[in-house]
Amino acid sequence: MQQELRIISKQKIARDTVEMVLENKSISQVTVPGQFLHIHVQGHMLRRPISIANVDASNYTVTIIFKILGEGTRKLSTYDVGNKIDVLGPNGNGFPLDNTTQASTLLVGGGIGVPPLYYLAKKLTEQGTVVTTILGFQSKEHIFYEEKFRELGNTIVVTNDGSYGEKGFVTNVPDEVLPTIDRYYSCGPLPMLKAVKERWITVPGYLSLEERMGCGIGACFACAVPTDDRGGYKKICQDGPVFTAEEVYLG
Amino acid sequence: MQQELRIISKQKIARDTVEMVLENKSISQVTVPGQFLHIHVQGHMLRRPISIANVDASNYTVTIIFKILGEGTRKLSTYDVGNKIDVLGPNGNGFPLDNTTQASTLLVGGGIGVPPLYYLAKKLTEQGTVVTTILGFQSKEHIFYEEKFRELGNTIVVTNDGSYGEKGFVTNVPDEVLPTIDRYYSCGPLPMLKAVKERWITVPGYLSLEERMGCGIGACFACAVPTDDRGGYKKICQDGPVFTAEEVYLG
Amino acid sequence: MNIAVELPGLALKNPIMPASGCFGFGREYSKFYDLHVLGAVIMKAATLQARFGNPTPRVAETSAGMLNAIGLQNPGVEKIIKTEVPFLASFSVPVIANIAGSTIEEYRQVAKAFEQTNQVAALELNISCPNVKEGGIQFGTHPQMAQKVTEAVKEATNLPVYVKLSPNVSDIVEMAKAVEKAGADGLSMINTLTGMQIHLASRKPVIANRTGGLSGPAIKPIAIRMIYEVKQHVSIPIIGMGGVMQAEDVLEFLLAGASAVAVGTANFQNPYVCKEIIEQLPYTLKQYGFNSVKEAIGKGIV
Amino acid sequence: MNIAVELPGLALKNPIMPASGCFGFGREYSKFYDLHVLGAVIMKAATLQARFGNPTPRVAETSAGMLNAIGLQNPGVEKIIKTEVPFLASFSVPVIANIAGSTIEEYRQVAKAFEQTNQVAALELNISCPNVKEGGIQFGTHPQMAQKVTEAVKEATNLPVYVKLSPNVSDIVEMAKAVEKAGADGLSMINTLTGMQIHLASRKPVIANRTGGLSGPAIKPIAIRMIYEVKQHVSIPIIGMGGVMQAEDVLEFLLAGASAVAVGTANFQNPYVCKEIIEQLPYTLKQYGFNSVKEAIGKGIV
Ligand SMILES: Cc1cc2nc3c(=O)[nH]c(=O)nc-3n(C[C@H](O)[C@H](O)[C@H](O)COP(=O)(O)OP(=O)(O)OC[C@H]3O[C@@H](n4cnc5c(N)ncnc54)[C@H](O)[C@@H]3O)c2cc1C
Ligand SMILES: Cc1cc2nc3c(=O)[nH]c(=O)nc-3n(C[C@H](O)[C@H](O)[C@H](O)COP(=O)(O)OP(=O)(O)OC[C@H]3O[C@@H](n4cnc5c(N)ncnc54)[C@H](O)[C@@H]3O)c2cc1C
Ligand SMILES: Cc1cc2nc3c(=O)[nH]c(=O)nc-3n(C[C@H](O)[C@H](O)[C@H](O)COP(=O)(O)O)c2cc1C
Ligand SMILES: Cc1cc2nc3c(=O)[nH]c(=O)nc-3n(C[C@H](O)[C@H](O)[C@H](O)COP(=O)(O)O)c2cc1C
Ligand code: FES
Ligand code: FES
Repeated sequence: MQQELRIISKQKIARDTVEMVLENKSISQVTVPGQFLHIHVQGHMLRRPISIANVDASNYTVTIIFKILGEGTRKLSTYDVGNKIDVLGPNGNGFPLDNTTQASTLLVGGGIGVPPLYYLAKKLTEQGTVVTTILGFQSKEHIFYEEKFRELGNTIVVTNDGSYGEKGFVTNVPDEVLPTIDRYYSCGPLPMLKAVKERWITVPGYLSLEERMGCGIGACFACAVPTDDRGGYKKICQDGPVFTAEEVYLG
Repeated sequence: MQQELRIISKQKIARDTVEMVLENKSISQVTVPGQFLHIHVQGHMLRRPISIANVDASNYTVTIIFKILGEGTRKLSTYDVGNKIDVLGPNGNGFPLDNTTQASTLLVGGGIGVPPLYYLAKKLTEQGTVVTTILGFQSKEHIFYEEKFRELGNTIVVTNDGSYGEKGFVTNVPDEVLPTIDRYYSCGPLPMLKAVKERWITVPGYLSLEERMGCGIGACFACAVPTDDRGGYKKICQDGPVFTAEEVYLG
Repeated sequence: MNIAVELPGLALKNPIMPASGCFGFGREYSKFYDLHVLGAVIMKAATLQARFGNPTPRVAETSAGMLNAIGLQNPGVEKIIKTEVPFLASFSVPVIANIAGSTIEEYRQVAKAFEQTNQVAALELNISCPNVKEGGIQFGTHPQMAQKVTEAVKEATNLPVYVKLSPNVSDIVEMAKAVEKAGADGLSMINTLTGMQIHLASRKPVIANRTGGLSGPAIKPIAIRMIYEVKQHVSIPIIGMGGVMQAEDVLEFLLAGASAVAVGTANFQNPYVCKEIIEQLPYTLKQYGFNSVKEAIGKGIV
Repeated sequence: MNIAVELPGLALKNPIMPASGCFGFGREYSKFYDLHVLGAVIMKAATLQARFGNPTPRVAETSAGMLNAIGLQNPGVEKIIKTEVPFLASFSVPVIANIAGSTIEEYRQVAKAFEQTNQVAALELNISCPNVKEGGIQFGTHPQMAQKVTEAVKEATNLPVYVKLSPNVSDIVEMAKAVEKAGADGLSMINTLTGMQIHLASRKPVIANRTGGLSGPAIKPIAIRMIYEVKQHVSIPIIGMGGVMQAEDVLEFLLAGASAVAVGTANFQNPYVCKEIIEQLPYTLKQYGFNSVKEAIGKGIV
């Protein structure tokens, strides 16, 4: 579960956004969409949780996409092809695929919440599920993987500043342009998840949550999320990061 | 005075001992034997003082030789050719060459005190001074630069464990095998310097001292050495590391 | 090489144990290695009732350390005894229960509850948790309070009691002497130093609780100093902790006067760290000329 | 961008100054850059008589920090006034004299001496040096003692007095209030935390004085927490310090409630650090939405 993964490609795919393809036998065979790697960055005390964005089981690779946000991701972005990354994982539960192939499914991703949805979209379409994706980015320069999502289904991109697609949030996309949906999956910042949950309140949905983590494996209680307002909780790193929309209390 | 020096060669020259040749215009032009570089090692709060072991003014290089002792030197030893090292220097005063060319001069070096003596021996012989060198190492495997010293003059190597040359300390070398000396220069651990000072008490000598340093430039008073037992002191990093044997009080 | 060590109520096959709150109740780490290799396990703090803890974020990273303000989240002593203690005991490794409370009465009751199971070898009295509103750190910064709670727990139970000291004090020796006088069988030190980090973009503390406890290598020099000072003034043994990352650190704690060593934050970076330290320790001891753990204890005191 | 800030007796063109003991009397760093760029300079501690200080080694490296036990080595106040103050004053930068003593009388006399020159803008009362046998830290860990020495110095001089607090206390707010009550014009915080490192091979403390003061990024979270807490309970300004390495750190100190910021240990790693921070600060302030230093002070307090 703790392993060294060799970087076999590294690419800047958008502003401050890096894609790395990592070589690993075991992780590439077992990963479920939505799981994450808990990555040790040299000189940093705590590991960084980064979603698995794609898996190529036959070539034994996993892909991560991360945004350079602070010191840790900045340092990680300096790692070169051939270097190894020390990871724990795959951690967390991942998205349940619910293989009722007829379902019309909506994926809603914002910013650094987009990566895990790509592998999810791939897996869903593989099993025949029809996927519509809404992706929200800060601006045109931050957009990545748009084409890749389009190859898998209808994809709508919005930006906060309107520099590409409609201006606004993922939840501003009007009903008219969306199919009737039976289920949704979402990953992104908390305010976005709240808005998604509210907008599609009648639709069964899955949310992938983010929180600052310590251990990343369920031992330290850093990442507890309330399941109600009466003291119930789940651990994001272990019980999540994916939860049904009802089971978590987003405050 | 703070500069980045590119590593142009790196070589293991003895057990736990690394020689690095660094490229730099200004330092290579001004360095006096016995001066040191104050080296920043990534991830370390304090810089490491390392003597300049050789200078090639025409090729703009300076050479350092260091022993892997703790975390800092271990990390430094992982730097590769092409990497840059952040240094302050050349720091300190250096050995006065006293160009009375007839003098018969003894150099006495122990362990990591050997490196600065090499550049000194070169400079002394260049000006026609006859040099005899005694070098002390822990064991055969730790010996370096023996041949290079031999090229410059009579050289006697002793080891603590007797695995090469005579067994014992640099001060055990009998008078019979030494010329009459007019002056000595010595660099090495404190107990060795004390013994050297005592043995050649009647001969004018220079000692290069070592101490844990903070700033390395004279501001923090970390490296004070008493000049007597009445409160007088000098700063090793600024007034030294070289002192006349009389002016420092070795306790 | 003999790395066993004997402390009141604890016959440890080696001096290494995970620190409270950094290993949960062992379940997660048991997937990485067999917990039987450990000298002991210190469980996460137990309170009388279940506690949800503080709002998130609960952790932040600092230079060579981290801040945490978990807020003593735990399922309550009864549930711990029913589901967690038996799990840990199944590895036949001594289990130390870390207990916390808002009142002296709560400490007593939690202690009593643990005594009723025969699977807990010792108690660690957490009088130093900086992350809760009442109790916790008040007990840990006033010698009289510390003395009182220690006496009460000693009276309530026959289990050996290790009092975990807070470093957030002007005079650590005074605290140590107070709890020794109150009957403590040993000391555990140090808990975290109260710290804060401010998030520049949001202009507020990163940790929702505002302050959190600083742990990790950043605090090791403070831990070493406090143990060194206390060791010379008490005759009860010390379980040392604060920034241990590798076997060399363990030896430094032993030299300062600790008889055993707990590893906290390092588990998050390297889940195998306790096991690796245990494997390395004999070589490190040998390298520095020691033939046993016991031989090294307090040897750095000059 | 206005990065000037006004403190009692100190009209600073920017809030950055080297911390006491980490910049000597400026001579060495003046070879790296023109000291005129600095907001102010805090000189190394002055005592009445010359002091040689502690035996060496006096420093050790720790994770993200260092220990020092220089022991207040200095040539004595008279010599400092004669040779060092005029040198620093020649850069027309406000000079702050850090003063230390073993007795209240010594503090008074040193303060008086500095007042006689008109080249010192303010005094920083070092009641928190952990590295000397008498005086120093005792004054800094007992509120009554701190109050007394502050009163005595205030009485002896008309110079503004900044009292430098020790973090080695159970209750920093109590200390701050005591010296405010005693008439302090400002606070300087934090000094170093007492720590120790043990050298494994020689089995004894690295620092000859055994303990030393811990500084550097390791202690920043403690400094931020203490300033954040104190700011809410006093109305005198705070000069913040502890682990500042870059302009972002300065902003963090401002947000926590500091009005100016001193840089210590970082100078040893990067002799240009103060200058670089001063140049970077306007951009950092702007990046986080501030139009001046003043605007940021205390803005992180929630
Ligand atoms: C389950 C999960 C999956 C994630 N997947 C991705 C992904 O695929 N791509 C991506 O770019 N980002 C992802 N993130 C967010 C990513 O973890 C943070 O951006 C990253 O940790 C920031 O580290 P830093 O060193 O750059 O920032 P710093 O601010 O220097 O980090 C300081 C500390 O805060 C933590 N931290 C800061 N921001 C966050 C955050 N938003 N979420 C969690 N921890 C944070 C860091 O891990 C570190 O411990 C994910 C987060 C979680 C919880
Ligand atoms: C003027 C001078 C010149 C030197 N020249 C050389 C040289 O040419 N080659 C060489 O191999 N060594 C030399 N040394 C010794 C060298 O500085 C130390 O071996 C080195 O700093 C050890 O660092 P470390 O990280 O490996 O050890 P650590 O133990 O990890 O270092 C911890 C701290 O202690 C300091 N320290 C530890 N040992 C020494 C020591 N013996 N002297 C000074 N500081 C120490 C380090 O600089 C660091 O601040 C010189 C020392 C001085 C003062
Ligand atoms: C996330 C976290 C949770 C902690 N919880 C507890 C606790 O419940 N009880 C306790 O006594 N100490 C607790 N501590 C303190 C540790 O047991 C230990 O004393 C401290 O972290 C110093 O050791 P370290 O530097 O090895 O982490 C906690 C520390 C961390 C980092
Ligand atoms: C080598 C050294 C010497 C110091 N000398 C003094 C001093 O003489 N007077 C004083 O008040 N503080 C002294 N300090 C404390 C610093 O001024 C500062 O408060 C502390 O180091 C924290 O800041 P930093 O982390 O930026 O170094 C000294 C610190 C160091 C590292
Ligand atoms: S991060 Fe430790 S429990 Fe989730
Ligand atoms: S190392 Fe600072 S004065 Fe010499």
